[in-house]
Amino acid sequence: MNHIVSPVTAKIQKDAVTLLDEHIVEIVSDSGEGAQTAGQIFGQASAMMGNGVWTVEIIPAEIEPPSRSVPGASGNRIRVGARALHNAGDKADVVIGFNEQVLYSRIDQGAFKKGTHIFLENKWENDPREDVRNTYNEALTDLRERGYKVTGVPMEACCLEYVRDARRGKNIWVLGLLCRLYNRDKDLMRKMITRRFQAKGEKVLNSNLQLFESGFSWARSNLTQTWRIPPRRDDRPHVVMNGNQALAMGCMAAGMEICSMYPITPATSVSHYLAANFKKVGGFVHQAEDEIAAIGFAIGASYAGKTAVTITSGPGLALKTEFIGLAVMAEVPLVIVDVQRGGPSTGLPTKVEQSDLLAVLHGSPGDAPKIVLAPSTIEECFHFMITARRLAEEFRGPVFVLSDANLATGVQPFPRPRLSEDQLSPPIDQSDWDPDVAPYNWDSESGLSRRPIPGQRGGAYVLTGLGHDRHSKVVYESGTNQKTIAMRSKKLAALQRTLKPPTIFGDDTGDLLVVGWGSTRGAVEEAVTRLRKQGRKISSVNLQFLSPLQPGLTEMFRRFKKVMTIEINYSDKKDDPAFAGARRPAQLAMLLRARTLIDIDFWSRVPGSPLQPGILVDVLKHRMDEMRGATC
Amino acid sequence: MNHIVSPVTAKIQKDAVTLLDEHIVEIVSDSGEGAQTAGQIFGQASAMMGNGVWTVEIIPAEIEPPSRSVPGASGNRIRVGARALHNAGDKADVVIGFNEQVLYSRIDQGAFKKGTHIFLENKWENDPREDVRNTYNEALTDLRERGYKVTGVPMEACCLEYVRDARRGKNIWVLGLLCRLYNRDKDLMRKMITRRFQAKGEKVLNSNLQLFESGFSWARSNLTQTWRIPPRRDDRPHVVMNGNQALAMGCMAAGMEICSMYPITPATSVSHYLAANFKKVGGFVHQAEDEIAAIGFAIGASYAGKTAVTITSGPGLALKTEFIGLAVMAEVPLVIVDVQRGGPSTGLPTKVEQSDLLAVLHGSPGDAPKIVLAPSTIEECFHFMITARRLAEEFRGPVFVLSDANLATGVQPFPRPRLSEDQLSPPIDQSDWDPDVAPYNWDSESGLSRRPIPGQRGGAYVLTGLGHDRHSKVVYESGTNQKTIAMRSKKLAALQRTLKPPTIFGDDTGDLLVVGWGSTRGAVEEAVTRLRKQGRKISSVNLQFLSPLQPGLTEMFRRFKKVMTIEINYSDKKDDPAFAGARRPAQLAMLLRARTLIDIDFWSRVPGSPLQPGILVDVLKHRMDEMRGATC
Amino acid sequence: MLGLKTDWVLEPEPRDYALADYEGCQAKWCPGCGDHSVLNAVQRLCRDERLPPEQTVFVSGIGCSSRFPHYMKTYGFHGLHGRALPVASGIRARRPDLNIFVATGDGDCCSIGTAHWIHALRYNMKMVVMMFDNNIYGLTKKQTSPTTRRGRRTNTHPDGAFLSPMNPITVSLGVPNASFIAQTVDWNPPHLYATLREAFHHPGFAFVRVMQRCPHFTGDNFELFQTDPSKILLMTHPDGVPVDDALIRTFTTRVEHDPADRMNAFNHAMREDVLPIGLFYRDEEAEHYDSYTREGLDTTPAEKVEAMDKLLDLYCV
Amino acid sequence: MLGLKTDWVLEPEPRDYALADYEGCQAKWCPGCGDHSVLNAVQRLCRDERLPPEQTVFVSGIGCSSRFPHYMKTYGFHGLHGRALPVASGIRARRPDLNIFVATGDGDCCSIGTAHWIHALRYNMKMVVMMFDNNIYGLTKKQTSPTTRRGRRTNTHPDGAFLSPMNPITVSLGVPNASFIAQTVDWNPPHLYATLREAFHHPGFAFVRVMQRCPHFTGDNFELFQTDPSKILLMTHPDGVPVDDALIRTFTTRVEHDPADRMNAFNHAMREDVLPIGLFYRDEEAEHYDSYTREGLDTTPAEKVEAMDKLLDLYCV
Ligand SMILES: Cc1ncc(C[n+]2csc(CCOP(=O)(O)OP(=O)(O)O)c2C)c(N)n1
Ligand SMILES: Cc1ncc(C[n+]2csc(CCOP(=O)(O)OP(=O)(O)O)c2C)c(N)n1
Ligand code: SF4
Ligand code: SF4
Ligand SMILES: [Mg+2]
Ligand SMILES: [Mg+2]
Repeated sequence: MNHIVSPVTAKIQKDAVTLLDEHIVEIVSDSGEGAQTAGQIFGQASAMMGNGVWTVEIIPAEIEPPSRSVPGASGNRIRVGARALHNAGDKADVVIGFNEQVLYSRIDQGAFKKGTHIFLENKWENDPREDVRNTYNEALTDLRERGYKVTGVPMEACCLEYVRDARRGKNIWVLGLLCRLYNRDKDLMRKMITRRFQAKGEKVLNSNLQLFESGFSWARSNLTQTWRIPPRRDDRPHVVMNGNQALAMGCMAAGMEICSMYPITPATSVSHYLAANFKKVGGFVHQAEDEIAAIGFAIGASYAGKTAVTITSGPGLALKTEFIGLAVMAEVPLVIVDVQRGGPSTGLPTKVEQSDLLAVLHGSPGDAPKIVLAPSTIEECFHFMITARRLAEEFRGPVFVLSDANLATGVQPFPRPRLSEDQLSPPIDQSDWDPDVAPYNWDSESGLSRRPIPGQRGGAYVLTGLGHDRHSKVVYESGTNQKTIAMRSKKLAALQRTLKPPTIFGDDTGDLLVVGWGSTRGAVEEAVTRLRKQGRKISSVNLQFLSPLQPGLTEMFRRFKKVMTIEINYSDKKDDPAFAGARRPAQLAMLLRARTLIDIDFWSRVPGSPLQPGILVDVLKHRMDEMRGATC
Repeated sequence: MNHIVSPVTAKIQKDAVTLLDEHIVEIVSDSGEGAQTAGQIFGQASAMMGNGVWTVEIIPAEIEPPSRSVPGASGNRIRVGARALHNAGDKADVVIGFNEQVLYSRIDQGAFKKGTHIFLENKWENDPREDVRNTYNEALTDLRERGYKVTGVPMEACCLEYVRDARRGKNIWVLGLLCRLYNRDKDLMRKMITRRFQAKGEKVLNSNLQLFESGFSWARSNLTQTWRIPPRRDDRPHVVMNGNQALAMGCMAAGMEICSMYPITPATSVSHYLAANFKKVGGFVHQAEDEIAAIGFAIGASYAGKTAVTITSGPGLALKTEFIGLAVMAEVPLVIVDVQRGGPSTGLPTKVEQSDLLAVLHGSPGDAPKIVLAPSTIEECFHFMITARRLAEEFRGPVFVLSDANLATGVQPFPRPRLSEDQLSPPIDQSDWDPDVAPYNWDSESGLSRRPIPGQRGGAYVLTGLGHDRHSKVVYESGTNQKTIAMRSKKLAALQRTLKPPTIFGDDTGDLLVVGWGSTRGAVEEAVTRLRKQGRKISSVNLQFLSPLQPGLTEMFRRFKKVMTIEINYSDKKDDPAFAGARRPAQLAMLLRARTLIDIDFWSRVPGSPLQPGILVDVLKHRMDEMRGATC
Repeated sequence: MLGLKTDWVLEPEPRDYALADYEGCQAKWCPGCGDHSVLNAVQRLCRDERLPPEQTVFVSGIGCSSRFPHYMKTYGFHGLHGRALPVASGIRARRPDLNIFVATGDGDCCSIGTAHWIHALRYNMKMVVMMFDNNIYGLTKKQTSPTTRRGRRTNTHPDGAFLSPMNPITVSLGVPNASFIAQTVDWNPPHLYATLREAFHHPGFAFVRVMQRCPHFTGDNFELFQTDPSKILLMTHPDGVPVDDALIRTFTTRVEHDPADRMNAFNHAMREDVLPIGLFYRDEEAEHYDSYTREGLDTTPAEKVEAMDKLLDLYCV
Repeated sequence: MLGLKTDWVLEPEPRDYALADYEGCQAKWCPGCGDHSVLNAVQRLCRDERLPPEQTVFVSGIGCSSRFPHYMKTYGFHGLHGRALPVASGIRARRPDLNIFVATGDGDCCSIGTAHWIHALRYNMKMVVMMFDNNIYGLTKKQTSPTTRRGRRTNTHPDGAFLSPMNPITVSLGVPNASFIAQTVDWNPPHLYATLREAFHHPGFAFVRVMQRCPHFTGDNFELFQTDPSKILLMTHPDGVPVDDALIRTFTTRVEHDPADRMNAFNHAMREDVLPIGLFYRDEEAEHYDSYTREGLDTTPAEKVEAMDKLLDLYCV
């Protein structure tokens, strides 16, 4: 065997264990080489050991991209910390690469920094194909010139001692390496490997355990420096899952029984999880012929007594526009999950963006007020589904849950939710309906009313999307139209009165308040924390309700010298002269400016990747320095 | 014959001719009794005599509503003036009613005032059915108690002298009455009747001319007071048509060759006019299987070289949402006409509303900037189509023309447009394309680029709705995505730089500036004129461009103490405590508040009917008085 | 707390109903409109089948015919143009206890609703679908529909419709798992009633095309068949729509057709010389999607929480 | 200024092309994906028919197969999921001079695109439609498609798809005015090529269902037919897809089928014991909607202005 031991590694002290606050590890391979499995097990094991963890998938755009190709990068980024983590972090500390080409995809995304340790499969240097040898060697030079610390690793060579096809073994070998490198609980990891492979028979299981040991001992012999990330203190039992799994679980915990959908990335996997498990709670996934039928089916089911959920992303949301208007107009409870992706149009199907906010708020022709929530953590993906179902029923209309591709594939441990029968939707009410109570017996103050369910004697009415009076009779008369539209608007106002102002992260006065929504919370709060440590008077707030807005925002904003939003959507850049005098704002900024009339600034980008706290730190620092410049 | 001559009529001076500045006449019948034809001829004749005219249809909600029923009201409102008229005005001065029931529909709509003259068919007082006699008599009393001046008229009795079925003759008889009452050019009207009926044979024509004479002479004998509305001075040749006809004509004058649509009220009649005439200019109406296919077909035709138009209303607009995003993303020129109706959902299909503005601006998921125009007169409906096609091609994307049900059926004379070949779209370019020029060869300043058309050698490219670079290659990379989305945004900024600030109606400083858009212009300007006559410092401005906004608005608004929008869409009422602290703004107000950060107030309603200038006068007066209260 | 049980309606005997129990608002269709006669037949059917109004739902899209639910005194869902079937399927999904009827037009079903129509045939969920085919867009005032016959002048095709009409029966017969396809006419109440009755008793998706007069826009459309009933082909069979002597006397052109024979059904459906009425196809064995959608209806809250708990365990760290 | 004329391409002789003239980006489908072989056949067809790349447009929806246009060096339109056909129809409307091909998947065409598919068959505008049927949603990773066979496990139906699959051929045969309906398999290049060639020469809407292997998600799907070609029913006829001796040798199960016989086509299409390939139905006489949409193409600007002027006169006061 011909081990390249880089000069860097050589310098590492024998058997030194360094304590770390956190590290970011990436495992990147061709698709099909199992880097994802390795990443999942590593992340999960770390969570079980009490670490804070945030994992994201690295997914190639094609189904089976050519091997050793830049766009073929597939794998996982695992951020492991000594405290709870709410985002994917900045640049990677350690990278395991199965070939050198796939690393360039990550470099394009700005994933590495000077000093990143790269452990790279070294079999390519002796590849029979000359071009492969050449590209490998050139890359090696290039990577080092970029300042990465590259260690060649004989993954394949070691694996071939145990398996014939190393492509199907390397990932577990790597797991062994990582187990040693980060001093993970070896028994725990062996147990997890066993759980994963025991169904495939003893032979498969045993060779995987051997591969694991092989990786472990290679690391013990060759890597003198190892790391330890201490656990955080939280004795509550935790679960680990990604945002789409949490949405699916939340669905079930809310007692919903119908999820009606049409496949679309990155929302589809919610329905995969449901399809695999829904039966256990008596639920059913309907894959409809298109998105229009999907929401129509959900509305039908909801009308018949059980609030259903429909799950989609940008293009599918567009197709649901008309039915959403009907749900508002006829007041049908309905939960709509939009796992946002890059737009406009088909856009960037697998990438994160937060640019459906205005479409959700204003997409339907006519005045169509609706409730919009945005979870900011995986845990909230779970709990907001329960809230959403309740709100839909209480306020008799559609409730949006705006997730995104970042939450969808991000994996995080959070306290195991407490389940209870109270969270389930009640059984369908089939008691007699008082015929003197109209089907839209609006409370003149709150706009609220109870609805009859088919089967209730005395409650028969004909739901319609046409203008209608409290008896659901079609009426085009001026006064009725004005009044009934106001009733639907009053529901939002009534809900707002029950909400509390959002909690500020940091002090409640200062120089700069950063406003965000959804999945950027983790990155924003981390950036704010770092800046506060530097003595900056900065705070942040995350809006969980986008419609209605939580109360007290204007007053809150006024307590800061400057307010700005951070969003993953498009806005015209501040300093580009092309936009002088007509700068189009980011989406939440647009909304807040109209509502508060405060000159809310914004920084938003559409890189198709989650925001890195480090980049935010720079942006915010810059804006604060500008402010200082302006005041002195 | 038993003529009821009301006390009011009796008081009118024998043969007195009163000069009027304007009058509003309504002709209201059961559907099928031809009130619409009579109204059209009366309006057209008045226009030919040089009057300002605005006509609106009164349309029942059902196809064949029962006779003598309130919702069955069918007919026309004709406003005739000594100057150009741009809206349907306030309350009617004169009403011709074919039965008393249909009048109540108009009363519901607030169409009459104390002192309105009602000429009412009196045959019902001797109807063989007792209930009919009773309801008629009760109504007569009621109408008089409401302060209307009712004159019974023996329409049927007179008609039966010439025709067997008076239901098919009354309308022309009424035309005779009106001809006398308003001293219209009798020969002209006879000529128009001839034109209308000559195709039906001499017998039909003659009996209609007899009916006309009969109505005329009945009026001469029984109505001593007559009116004259002098012509305005405008020697240019004029045309008379409604907004949908003007849109259809504009389509043709713009050289568009494909209108792809799916029927929907109140947009459909645009395609009826086109279907009847498009052949003459080599054009084609495609009625697609649904709205999605309709816009897809239009986009296909546009991609292949000819900018096409698709025409729709609220629910159809909702269905087009996804394709609109594609047209923005892939930069396909396209004209989209939205004839707005009452919403949300199916809403009020035949009624006016202006509530698709935000859906058009923000409906598509992702950032999808587009150009949005709103004609404010029938004439603009014609000319904006020519502009829209040009903008679509120049700025390579969708251009919206936002009309509404008020313009759609409003009829108005305007100067005959000058046609020219330059207005037509050029022939499809089939010259060789320089292969070094990329299909999205964006100018970095303006975002503009020229597009290759299939057939152009050297220009082959694959259009895609996915993220793409200048070569139209699919690219998900961060930098490209940010840059290309910015390019599409720059086009709006570039267009804005070429626009002029809108013209203020009234002084350019003052107490109150009223901002409106689309069809409310006529009513707003009329209200402003009346208030200015009362010495109020009020002005108004109509925004023809909603995206991009015309420049200079912030400065313009700052020159007034208060700015408010007037719109026909929903907003939370100012003084309703239910909305305290969370008042949802009207749509243009929302937009302008976000853009200018000026505290723009708003008054908007959704009565399903056009705004009356008189009501606006009251509203504006009230707001101005509030201001005064606030300042002193 | 209990899951949904159909036996919540605790009635030892089915109730008796009068026609008035099913009469909603006064119908506002034009005089002579065929929709009136279908309304009539349906109200009679409801009474005869003793359908509790509160257990019965009429779902529709948008169009003249789609006003149907407003004229019934049952539950109703007057939704969006073209989208009645997804809504009805959603209602059916978890409510095996409800009687579901759908009213849809030739534009609503065969134009904008095409995808849902084809897929609903395949889902084969229990409901009666009445497709009111007046060969025109009524509500929007005389535009061409897919079934408008070639050459008819409409407001969108003033020189006459270009293409030969869509045949909803042959299309339906092509859809695997379709299980009940029938055709009748609004102007023969006995055949209309008998057809709807068969449809109601069918265990799956019963598609009935009703040839419907629209005197307002297409008065002459079915004139030939009304004045000369021999132009109508009455399909008869013991397994078909039952016909009595009166029907036999009226319709002199007849053919024996076994509704199990899909090929032959296709053959009859393609005929252009006569208008076939009766049952083209019936298959009671076809799979019912609703037998899957309703699974687990009786899961108790306690069972749900228990199952969820076990699931969460799998994610525990 | 002139209207659009096809003779703008002023070439006395058709050009000759090489395969490379049609080769766009490198195809990124999985190794062994049937899409590669269709791409191959199509590029050969283009070359053999000497189609000027600039006069040729490939239109698609969204899906693995819908990436097709990117791999051609012609004009292309990679649009929205399910919406290839309306776009292609719009392109055709005023461009009789272009060669139009459509690539669509079983989800794209038979699920979300159903309405457009049915109506495009009826419009019968000239274009070649290749429906890549891999019985699965490829791009979104293994969800059930309408043609997924019953019992197959997918990500949305982990216990197996519930319903018997949609049969796109029988559905197509039910649509009046449909004029060319064929079926072939990606793994037999000669039959694939011959079928596409017939489709290209058809004067109207040519619908070709290509059974397409998706080794990544449904590797075993067509295994039976690949290993045992006798399970394939080769339809032969002088008016059908031409078959040479090699094909005759490969496919031992054969039937003579006249593509003018729609009834018999329906009969063959319903067979479940064998997989029929060849031409089910062809009707060159069916009306072409594009013969109407292109009317008036040669109207000159002067004629337009004159006609508009006359029209305006009618509105003059
Ligand atoms: C999305 C949408 N598109 C169009 C319309 C307008 N529209 C209402 S009914 C109708 C067609 C009615 O025809 P049909 O379905 O045959 O019913 P009929 O009136 O003839 O009974 C149309 C196009 C609409 N309401 N919504
Ligand atoms: C409106 C919309 N809905 C859903 C999707 C997601 N989507 C993309 S391709 C696809 C299905 C692909 O299956 P198929 O058409 O059979 O093509 P294949 O990938 O199998 O070739 C889906 C559901 C989308 N892009 N747009
Ligand atoms: S328009 Fe036709 S379909 Fe509609 S109600 Fe009148 S007769 Fe019936
Ligand atoms: S997933 Fe299937 S259809 Fe898609 S490229 Fe791979 S093999 Fe082909
Ligand atoms: Mg119809
Ligand atoms: Mg597929």
